[in-house]
Order: sequence, then structure tokens, then C-alpha cells
Amino acid sequence: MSENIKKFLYVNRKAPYGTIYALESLEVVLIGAAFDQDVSLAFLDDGVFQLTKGQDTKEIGIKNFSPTFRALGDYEVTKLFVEQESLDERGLTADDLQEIVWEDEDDDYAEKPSIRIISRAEMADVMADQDVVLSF
Amino acid sequence: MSENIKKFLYVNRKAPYGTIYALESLEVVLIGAAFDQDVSLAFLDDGVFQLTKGQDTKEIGIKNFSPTFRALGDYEVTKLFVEQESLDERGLTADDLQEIVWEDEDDDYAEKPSIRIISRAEMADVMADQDVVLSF
Amino acid sequence: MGTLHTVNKSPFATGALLSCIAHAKDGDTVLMIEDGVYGASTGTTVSDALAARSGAISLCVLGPDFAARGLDTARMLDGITSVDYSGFVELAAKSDRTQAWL
Amino acid sequence: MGTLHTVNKSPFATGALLSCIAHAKDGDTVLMIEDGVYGASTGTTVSDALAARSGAISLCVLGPDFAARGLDTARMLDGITSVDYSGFVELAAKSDRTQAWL
Amino acid sequence: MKFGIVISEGPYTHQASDTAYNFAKSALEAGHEIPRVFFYHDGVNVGTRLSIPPQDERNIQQQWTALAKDHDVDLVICIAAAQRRGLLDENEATRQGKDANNIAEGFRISGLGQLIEMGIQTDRLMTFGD
Amino acid sequence: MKFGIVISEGPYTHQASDTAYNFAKSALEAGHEIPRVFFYHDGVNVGTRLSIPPQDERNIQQQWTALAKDHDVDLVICIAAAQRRGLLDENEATRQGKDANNIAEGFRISGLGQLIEMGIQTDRLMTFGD
Repeated sequence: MSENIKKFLYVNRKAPYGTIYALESLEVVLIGAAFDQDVSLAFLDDGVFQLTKGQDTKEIGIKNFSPTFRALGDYEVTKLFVEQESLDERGLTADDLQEIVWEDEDDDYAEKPSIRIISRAEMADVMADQDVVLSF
Repeated sequence: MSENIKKFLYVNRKAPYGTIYALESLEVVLIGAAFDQDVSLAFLDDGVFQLTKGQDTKEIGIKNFSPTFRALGDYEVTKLFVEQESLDERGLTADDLQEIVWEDEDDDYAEKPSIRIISRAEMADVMADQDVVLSF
Repeated sequence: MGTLHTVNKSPFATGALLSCIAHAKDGDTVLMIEDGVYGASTGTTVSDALAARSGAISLCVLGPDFAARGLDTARMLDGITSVDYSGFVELAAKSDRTQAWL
Repeated sequence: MGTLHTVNKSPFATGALLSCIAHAKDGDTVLMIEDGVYGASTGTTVSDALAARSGAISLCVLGPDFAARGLDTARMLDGITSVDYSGFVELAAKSDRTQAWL
Repeated sequence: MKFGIVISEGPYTHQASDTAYNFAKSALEAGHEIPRVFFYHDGVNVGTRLSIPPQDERNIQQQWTALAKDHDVDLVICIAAAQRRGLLDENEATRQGKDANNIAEGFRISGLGQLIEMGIQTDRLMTFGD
Repeated sequence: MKFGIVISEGPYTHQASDTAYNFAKSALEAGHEIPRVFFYHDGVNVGTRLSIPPQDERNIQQQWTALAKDHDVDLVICIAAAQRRGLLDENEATRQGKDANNIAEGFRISGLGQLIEMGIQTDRLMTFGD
């Protein structure tokens, strides 16, 4: 069985709303969750902007899809790697991001954070540890 | 009559072939020439790559449209402003660009160069001297 | 009233904003729209470059785009004016010309 | 054989090439394609950054794209290998995975 | 004041057509005129009637069709850009031997001269693109 | 070796579909297999049969249709992306009450699961986009 499980990495390097890539990336992640692969998401460069909290798109007339990230835990998508250097360059800290959690059923359904802030070097390691890399 | 003549500037900041903007910008210039306005073209940032000589697109399967720049003189489009700093940053010199000339009918049809290499500050002056700026 | 320049790209993704402020004349207005609004925050790799031109050129941000991206108004660079779509129209109307930095 | 990274944007327009070489591991291959080939020349604002990683990572350029853009082979950075589409296929086949820096 | 608007990117993929729409609406509310909107490059794809966005998203084509109807805006799709990208009206489809067309109500297909003319006849030209 | 290919940008506007085509042709000539090409984002627009490029330019849709026919490549257009952008087959058009469709021969519309499946079943995934 495990031979059929591949490591999938979704790489997000673009900001939301200005272009549709962030939204359509998330749509792939949601569909892909049904395939029981080993899924990770990477947020680096402008991709880190996808996770900011307090997004309010009412006045631009485009649907706010950022709440969907908080539902990823229900789809067993629990590894969201965010690059520290990308945050730094953009004047952001971890506190500027949404809180995203998942319930660990092996640990009495304890809520655990999905966002893991890692260094650029660690991001390179995550990328080098995949079978399939999908870029958006 | 001259009241109806506007200064049009076509701003080219993108490289050719990777995207279609350079080609479709040129198509506007050719059609626009029929309107007898005061036309200038600006090439800055990656737009300077549009004018390189020796483009050979055979293997990528896309039509080489760079010869069309040499026909602009026939359409009385004779002012092609190219930014020196943009060339420098890209390791280019004026020698890397096509020779583009126009015939000055007021000067016994003498061939004169259409490309005018100017500084960034001069480019800012050219931009500030227009009625209509079309960006590609 | 000079030129109204619009920039719709993140300054961390493309060079459009930096090229724009390098070409804008004193007295011009630069309006950051869409992903361009990411340029309006303090503490980023481009905020010094922007601050250096602030005053000489009038820096504005499209508020609806800023809000959409969850950015913190408290951390907007000093001297940047936030406008809504009506304000965008007014800026365009009172300028001599507009130039989009695509 | 590591990862084959592809970069299709001009390094003077977007940060993709610099981000790619900052994330590529030693032994990986970076192939510049489409407008990415502009990164392969000497004497530019990015050539030092590329030269610094050359050797540790294998730098390649898609020859058909380089020729299309009228670039001068004589001024290609030292250590860059030019491949055609067949060579591109071979690079992908012998790598462990591919990653596109869009 | 008369504003001319150029839209250079397709709907949903880029925010350009949304920003242009919000700008146009505000300009008209403020009493300005928008005689024409010119769709170029991938912007021509705004004018397809075959688009079916998710029900909880805006329908960009319908927004423009309604705005044009209410305020008599001339929505012009560039013919050369449209042909490359497969955006046709009935005449073009017939002329080119295609068995279908996809242009939406309120849009028309015409030449690039309409863009230059718009630049000449309006007071300000706004470009929304990528 | 099996290659899966993702095309994320539309024809003519971006070089992505051209580079993907040249890659695919070379891979097939070298004896590799390309079981599927998945068209996502604006890439879905490659699959319209209404495109009319200038006569001295390549016809990108026809290139793919021919390649698929000669080498049995499955050309899959993402349904969600296609609906937003107005790319429909006959079934979708009927189901959605649209009076026309524009899909080209050799392409089919299906779900995003086909992309994941391609990632699982091929040895290398190539993405061509913007």
C-alpha cells in the first residue's frame, strides 16, 4: 500500500487576489486530499501573503477564500511550511498569519498547529524530499 | 489641425517571445501610425530585449517579428527611445541592438537612426511630455 | 498636476514599483493597486526606497485592495494616503495623464 | 540525481531565478528556459549571483530560447551548458524530480 | 471628463478586469463619461458568454454587459487579439468557417483603430493589465 | 519513462504551451511516454477550436490535437478552470444551458482528480506556466 503513496508538494509563491493562482492551487489541494497521498504545502516568496489574517475582500468584489485554509485539517492536510526569510523580507511575523490547526486523532484529538515556520535552508530540504512538486 | 494631434507614447517593458505583449504592442503601433499622431516608443527594463539583433526563433516555433521594427520608418514612426541604464543592467550595449533607420524627406531622404539611447532621467522627461501613454 | 502612475504588482515579485518611482517626476502621484499594495508597509525590503521618494512624489494606496490582503493599516508607511475607487477616479481626473506600470 | 529546476522568467523582471538558486541543493540542475535565458549572460546585475552557485549546482540554458532572443553565445557565463529540447528531456529523465519556478 | 479604459488581461485569472469595473462604476457615479472600453491581449476573454463562474463568485462578463447597457458604454474587443484566442461573433464565425461563436451581449468586435481613436477622443486613458 | 505535463497558461499570450509542445515532441521521439497533458488555469484556452491565428503563425490547438492523435495522448481540460473561462464541450453546454460549445477535437473536460492521478501514475511531472 505504502508503495503507492507519493509525497506531493504544492508550492505557493504568489500573492492572492491579484491573480487566481492561489485560489486554484487551493482547489487542487482540496481535490487531491481524496487521493490519500503524503501532502505538504510550501509558502514562500509572495506565497506567504496567502495566509495573512484579517483579509476583507468585500470592496474589491472578489470572494475571500482565506477561511478555506482553516478547513484543510479536516482534509488531513496538516503540513503547511512557511518560510521565515520570506516573512522577514515582507515585514511580516508569524502573528500576522491565520491560526490554522488540525486535530490529531492519535493524540486524543488534540489541536495542533498546521503552520510550521521554517528557514530557507529547511525549505530547500522539504523541496528535495518530494516525489511530485506542483507549482502555482 | 495641430490641435487634434496628441502625443502618444508606447511603453515597452517586457521581453519578446516569453509573452505576447511585445508583438501585440507593435501591432498597435502599426495600426496607430495611420492616425497621424505624434508617436514615440519607449524601451526600458526588459523592453530593451525586443530590439536585440540576430533573433532566430526557428527552433522555438514562434514567428520572429523583430524585422518589423526596421519597417517602422516607412510608417513615419521614427522615435524609439531606449534607456541606457536598462541596457547596462542587462549587459547590453547599443551594438547589440538592430540598426533601425528612417528616411528624412526634408533632408534629401537622408537615412537617420530611429533608436535614441537616453538616460533614465531623460526617459522620465519623455514620459512626462505625453498626452496618452499606452503600456505593454 | 503631473502624472498618475499606477502599479499593480507586488514589489517583492517584480521590479515595476521600483522602476516606477525611479521614473516618476517630483510632483507626480504613484498609486499602488491590486498586488501593488504590498509595497505600502513598513519594515520590508523596499520600504526604504519608497520612503526616500515620499514627499517628492505623492504615494497613495487603493484601500479596498489593502484591506483585501489583510494588511495592517497601523504599519502603513508614513505619508501614504489611502483612497477608495472614487478617490482613484479623482486622482486620475486631476492628473495630466496616467501611466500604468504593468 | 537531485532536482531539475526550470526557470522561465527574466531575472530582471521577477525574483524567480534568484529564489530558485537560493533553494536549489548542491548537485541539483537549474535550466533556464523561455525568458529565463536572459539570466545566462555575463556582465548583468545577476551574473555574480549565478556565478557564485555555478559548480555547486549545474546551470543549463535552453539553446533554442537563447537563440530566439538574439543573445550572444560568446558572452554566456562560464560553466553554463546549452541543451536543446532533447537535452531538456534527458535532464528531466535523469533527475529525481522536477520543479518549475513560475 | 471622458475616460477611456483598456483591459489587457482575462477575467478571474487577473484582477485587472475587476479593478477596471470598480473604477468605471465609480467614475460613472461621479458624473464622468466612459464612451468606450477596449479589450486587448487576453482581455478579449472577458467578452465570452460561455463563462460559468461558481455561483458564489461574481460574473465578470455580466457585470460589464449590465454596465454597458445602463450607461451606453461601447465595449470593443480587438479583432486580431480575439482571433488568436478564439473569441468570435456570428459574422466572424461565418466568415472564418467556424461552426460556433461565443461573444456576449453588449460586446462588439472591431479593429485596433478603435483603441487609438479612444486615446484621441478621451481625456484620460486608464490601462488595467498584468 | 512516463512524463505528465501541466500547462498553466493560455496559447499565444505565454510561451508555456509552445515549450510544452516542443518538450512533448522530443520526449516522444526519444521513446518516452506521455499518457496525459493536463490543462489548468488559463491553459484551458489551448483547447478551443475557435482560435484563428494569423496564417504565418503556428496553430497551437491543432499542434496538440495532431500530437494527441499520433501518440495517443490524453488531453484533459480542468472542468472548474474551464467553466470560469468559458471553455465548454457539448455535454457541459447542454447541462449549463449554454447555446454553444467551443472544445477542440482530441481534448476532453474532466476533474482535477485527473491531475493528481497523473502525478501518481507518471515518473516525472513537468509544469509549464507563467
